[in-house]
Amino acid sequence: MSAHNDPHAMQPHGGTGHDHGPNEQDVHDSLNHVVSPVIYITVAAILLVMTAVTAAVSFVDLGTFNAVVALFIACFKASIVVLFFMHVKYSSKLTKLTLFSGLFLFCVLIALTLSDYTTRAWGRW
Amino acid sequence: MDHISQVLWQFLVKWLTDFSLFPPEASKIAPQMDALFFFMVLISLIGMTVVVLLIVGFSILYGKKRHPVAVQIEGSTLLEATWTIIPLGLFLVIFVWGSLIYFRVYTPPANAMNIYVVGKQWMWKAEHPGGQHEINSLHIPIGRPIQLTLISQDVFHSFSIPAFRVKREAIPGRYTNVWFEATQTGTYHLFCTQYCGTNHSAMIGDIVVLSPDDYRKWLSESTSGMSLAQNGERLFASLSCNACHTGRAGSRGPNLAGIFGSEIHLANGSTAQVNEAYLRDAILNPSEHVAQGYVPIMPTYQGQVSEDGVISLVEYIKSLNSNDRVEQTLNTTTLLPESEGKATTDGQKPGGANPAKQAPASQGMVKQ
Amino acid sequence: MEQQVDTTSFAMWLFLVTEIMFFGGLFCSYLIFRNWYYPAFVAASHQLSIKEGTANTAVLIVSSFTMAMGVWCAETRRKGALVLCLCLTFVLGLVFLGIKYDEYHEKYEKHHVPSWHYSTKSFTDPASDPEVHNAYPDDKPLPLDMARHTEVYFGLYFAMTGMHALHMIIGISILGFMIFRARAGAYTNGHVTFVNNFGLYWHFVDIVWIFLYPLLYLISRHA
Amino acid sequence: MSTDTIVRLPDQSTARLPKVNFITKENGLLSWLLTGDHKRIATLYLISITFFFAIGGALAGLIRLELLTPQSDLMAADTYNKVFSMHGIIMVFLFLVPSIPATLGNFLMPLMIGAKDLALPKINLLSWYLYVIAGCMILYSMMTGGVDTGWTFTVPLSTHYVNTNVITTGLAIFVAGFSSVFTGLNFIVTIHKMRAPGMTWFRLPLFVWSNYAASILMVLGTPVLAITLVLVVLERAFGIGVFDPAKGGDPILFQHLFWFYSHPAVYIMILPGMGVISEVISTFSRKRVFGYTAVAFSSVAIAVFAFFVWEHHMFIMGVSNYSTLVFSLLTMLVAVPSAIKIFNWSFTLYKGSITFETPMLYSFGFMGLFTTGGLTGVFLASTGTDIHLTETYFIVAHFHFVMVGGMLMAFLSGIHFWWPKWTGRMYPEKISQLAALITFIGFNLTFFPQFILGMLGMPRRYAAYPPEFQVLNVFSTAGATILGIGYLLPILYLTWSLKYGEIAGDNPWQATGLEWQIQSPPLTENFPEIPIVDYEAYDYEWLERKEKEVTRVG
Repeated sequence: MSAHNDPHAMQPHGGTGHDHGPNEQDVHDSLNHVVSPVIYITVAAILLVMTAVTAAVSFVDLGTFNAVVALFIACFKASIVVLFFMHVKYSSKLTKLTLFSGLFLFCVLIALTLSDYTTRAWGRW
Repeated sequence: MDHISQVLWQFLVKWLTDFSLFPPEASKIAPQMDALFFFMVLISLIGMTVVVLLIVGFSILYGKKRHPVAVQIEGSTLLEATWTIIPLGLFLVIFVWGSLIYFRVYTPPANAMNIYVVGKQWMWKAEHPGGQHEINSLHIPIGRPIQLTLISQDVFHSFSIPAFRVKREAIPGRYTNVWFEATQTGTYHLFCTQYCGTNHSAMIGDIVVLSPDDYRKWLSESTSGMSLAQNGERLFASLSCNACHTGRAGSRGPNLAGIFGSEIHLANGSTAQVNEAYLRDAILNPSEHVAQGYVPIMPTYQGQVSEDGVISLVEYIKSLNSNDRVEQTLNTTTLLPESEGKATTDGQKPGGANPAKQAPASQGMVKQ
Repeated sequence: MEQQVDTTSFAMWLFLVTEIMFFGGLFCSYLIFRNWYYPAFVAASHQLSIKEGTANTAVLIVSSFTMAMGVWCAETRRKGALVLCLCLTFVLGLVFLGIKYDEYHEKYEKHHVPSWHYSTKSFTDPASDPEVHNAYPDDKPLPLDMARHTEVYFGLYFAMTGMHALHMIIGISILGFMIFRARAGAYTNGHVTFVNNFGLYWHFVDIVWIFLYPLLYLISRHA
Repeated sequence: MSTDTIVRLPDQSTARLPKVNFITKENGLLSWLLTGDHKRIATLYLISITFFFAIGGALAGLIRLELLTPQSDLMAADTYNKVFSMHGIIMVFLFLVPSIPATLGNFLMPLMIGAKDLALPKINLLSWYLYVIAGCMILYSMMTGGVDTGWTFTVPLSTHYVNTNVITTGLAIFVAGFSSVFTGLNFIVTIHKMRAPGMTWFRLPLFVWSNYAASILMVLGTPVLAITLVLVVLERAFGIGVFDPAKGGDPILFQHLFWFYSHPAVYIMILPGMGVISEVISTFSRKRVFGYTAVAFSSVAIAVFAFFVWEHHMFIMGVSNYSTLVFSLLTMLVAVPSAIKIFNWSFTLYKGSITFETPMLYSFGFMGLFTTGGLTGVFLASTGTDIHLTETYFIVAHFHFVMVGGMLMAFLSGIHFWWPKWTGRMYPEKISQLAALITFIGFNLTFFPQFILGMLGMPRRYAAYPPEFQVLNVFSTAGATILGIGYLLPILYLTWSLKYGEIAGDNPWQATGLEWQIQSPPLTENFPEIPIVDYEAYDYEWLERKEKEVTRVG
């Protein structure tokens, strides 16, 4: 799925050189971007604030938007965890593509399953 | 040697006398489905022939002896496009054709006669509107659309009539539908095709297609004395449904007269088409189906009424075509249930014993 | 030139993608039943302690932070700080499980564990459950048929949080092993792959909880 | 050597197997059980998979014997149910899913891309151990009463209505699923990260492409099966109610989740087989695969579309009529890439220089049977005819044409093709050609009558059936006997060839893949030095030039 979209991997010499046998390469495998603790602290603070916000918002009656807001905040929190704690912001396209393919398929699972449930004529939906 | 030849002889006789290659076409849909089937067989044969010809032909033409040096060919966009587009086109034709048949099989016509089928490990129980019950067999008249409303009491089953080319799973907790119209009298196989446990292969039966006269005769001979709707009426009264569903203005439950086939507004703002599935669900999960303007006070009958009971109740509600009918239920609840004379329904359907008279009423409802 | 993604970290990402799909099946089920049985889900979610849920969210976020710091310590070769970070993560993980245990125990006592003498009393008769009833005095009693569907909610609750807790337990076990190795200086000599990959796993488990929290605890808390 | 073969073997009087190779490098059981070498793990897989195939095959024999007569006389109905359930579970989860990827894929992937090993050798070994654990659990459950749910574990039958070993079997499949995930994950990482210098994506052999596509399916699909089985186990053990209609759960949801994996799973099974066919057809017609990129991308297209079609297993289960439209249409689309492949292989023969060694015969068998299987799949994808044909022997015949006729033919083709590389010795040619022929005939005799049985309406999973179906069932059983011989022969003569086969030399087929440019059996580290790839895949002219140079220098 990801192969042909990945220009980096398509380079003729992509994946060459020192990467035979992971053990040899461990010595210099530290990440290119060492994210500074300041960013970590900021992210953690934002996460804690957002947790408080989402808990507080759930006590306000917004109708169906309660669920929307709660999920939006959860997605936001998850995104910054993925981007900063998990270093995806600084990672290669391959990592991003891998993550994206997982999320895409998750959406396929939900969407196509719901295509049955939402169009059944059984009254519940 | 003698022994073996005898066995072989028996086998040969059996082969010649008891052997079929194609199932009978005994329903209206069967020839339509077979047309598509043979269309696909034709496509497959052509496809197979092309592939086999290519393989055999190239093998002969370009065998090493005859053609010692291979010519390197990269590919051909034109050819690639050809064998992408032609199969795609054919598949799309098949898709449209198949879907038309699918929708036909699973969309019962409004005038279909409804028979309930309850599947359980390991038998089929058919319940005719007139109250006739049968186990592992189904008697139906020729030339009339029959709708089956299927449900299972336990695991998934599948109601399959190969001669009619129809099949539908009976699943627990929900009604499913299928319909057919038999075109040939005779006895046909009924199979359970969804694996359902130990005696799955014993869950078979007969579909008996009768001429209208024979069917009438069968109906009167196999009556159980009470129609489904009458049975439902008893149940309706004994469960005190009529305490709320009085049919009068200001009652606690909505009026059920003429409700079947109509579209009702629910308290949660949605609308629902009242069919068998809806009625079943409303009896078992009433709080999800509160009619607009009513409060959710109806208790659930899950676990108190068997699937057979629910079917009777549904049939009874279907048969309520006027308020008079509801009032009558109220008045007769204290009477013995064998009060057949009160049936006000019109005897459209020819002949048959009293219980069968309930059926036309229900069909009248469907048409609304 | 772009930094080559390290082989094992790519493998870890692929594994996390399988984890997305693993929890995806649960989320898909949740979505369907929530739409079918919304009143039951609201009432049943009121049974969960929002205090404990929020506290657990905070605990996991902080543990994610300490884990991220642990990776940073390993990269910058600070052995003492690394061990400290790992120990903090370890302890926070245990705290999370402790709180979770308390919640499970309460469900057990109230007969809200599916099939184990499951009781719908709290929903058909809210007054019998004064604690929740006082917090949500406007909750109307559920009709019995809807009240029965709370069992599906708790089934999903236990399946989802149980699978999450299982991931936590596996994570904590690996953390224990890592603390020993870290004290021996195994990760502060440039070999950060293991810590880094474990960090990815731990953050992923955190993210799952970030979604479980609003889905299970915060369904219409406004009474 | 006659002119109608490309086999070129070294002079048998002087030829010796290389003294140092991956088999002889280390001795002792432990050196095998703790190995990280992909070739040794592949060998372990080959042995264990053959073992489970034999068990599954024996069960299939029992099924066919029982169906010889209309009554359930050989076995009682519940025994029969256990037998076909076990046949399905073993064949699907312990044979078909791991067969080609875990044996040939494991053996060849690093060789083909010019790497010393897979990216994660320890994970590879772990995956074998998980496979063995899963196999043992399944054997255990088989010996302690078996399981009679069918391999599909339909709820609520599996959760509430049987009292057999559903939990053990479910967990076993869960473990086998992890084995499969780890194999797939290993392949993807290896293909991305371990390619030799110059080995670009479009120089990869098509076997690698198709395994890559299958690996994507394994990694993304298997976890959904895992969670589904976990829910089944939880439902059965604790009654969580998610799949229980009595509690408000939905058994159809189980079907959605189960087929979300189990449909892509059939592509996990068939895609690696397609890779084998590409290699074999190209080699024995001395020609680059016709439309390399189309074949490569059709593998990826199959992998992507495989996830969009699962509901076609549920058309008659009361799902929404409208969603069947979507799924039926998408199913039609997924059939197209398979058609593309078949025609591309056929045209690879065009203007080639074809020889008919055993692997090629099996490949021709594959093409014929897979085409039949694929075309009958369209009968089932079309919703209208699916109503009549599904859950009958038509569907049994369809998936056996694809899985046994397709996948198993490809597996045998591949085993014969790479046997000289794997063991350093040739298999006996004449008898193996005979075995290929027997398999083909036996297969058609076994499964073609089942199409007719299905059209007649004979339901699957029946221990007893109406007597008018007997004639066709007798044919089928007779065919199964022949098929059994067809499978027994390779096991025998391949074992024989381990000791008595001719020495194969490095490249008996004059094939172009990197794996053929090294000694057979290969060294533990595969390549003495990392190769630099400066030629396209299937470049037979490059091979000729290279051989000329060698002879000139020599």
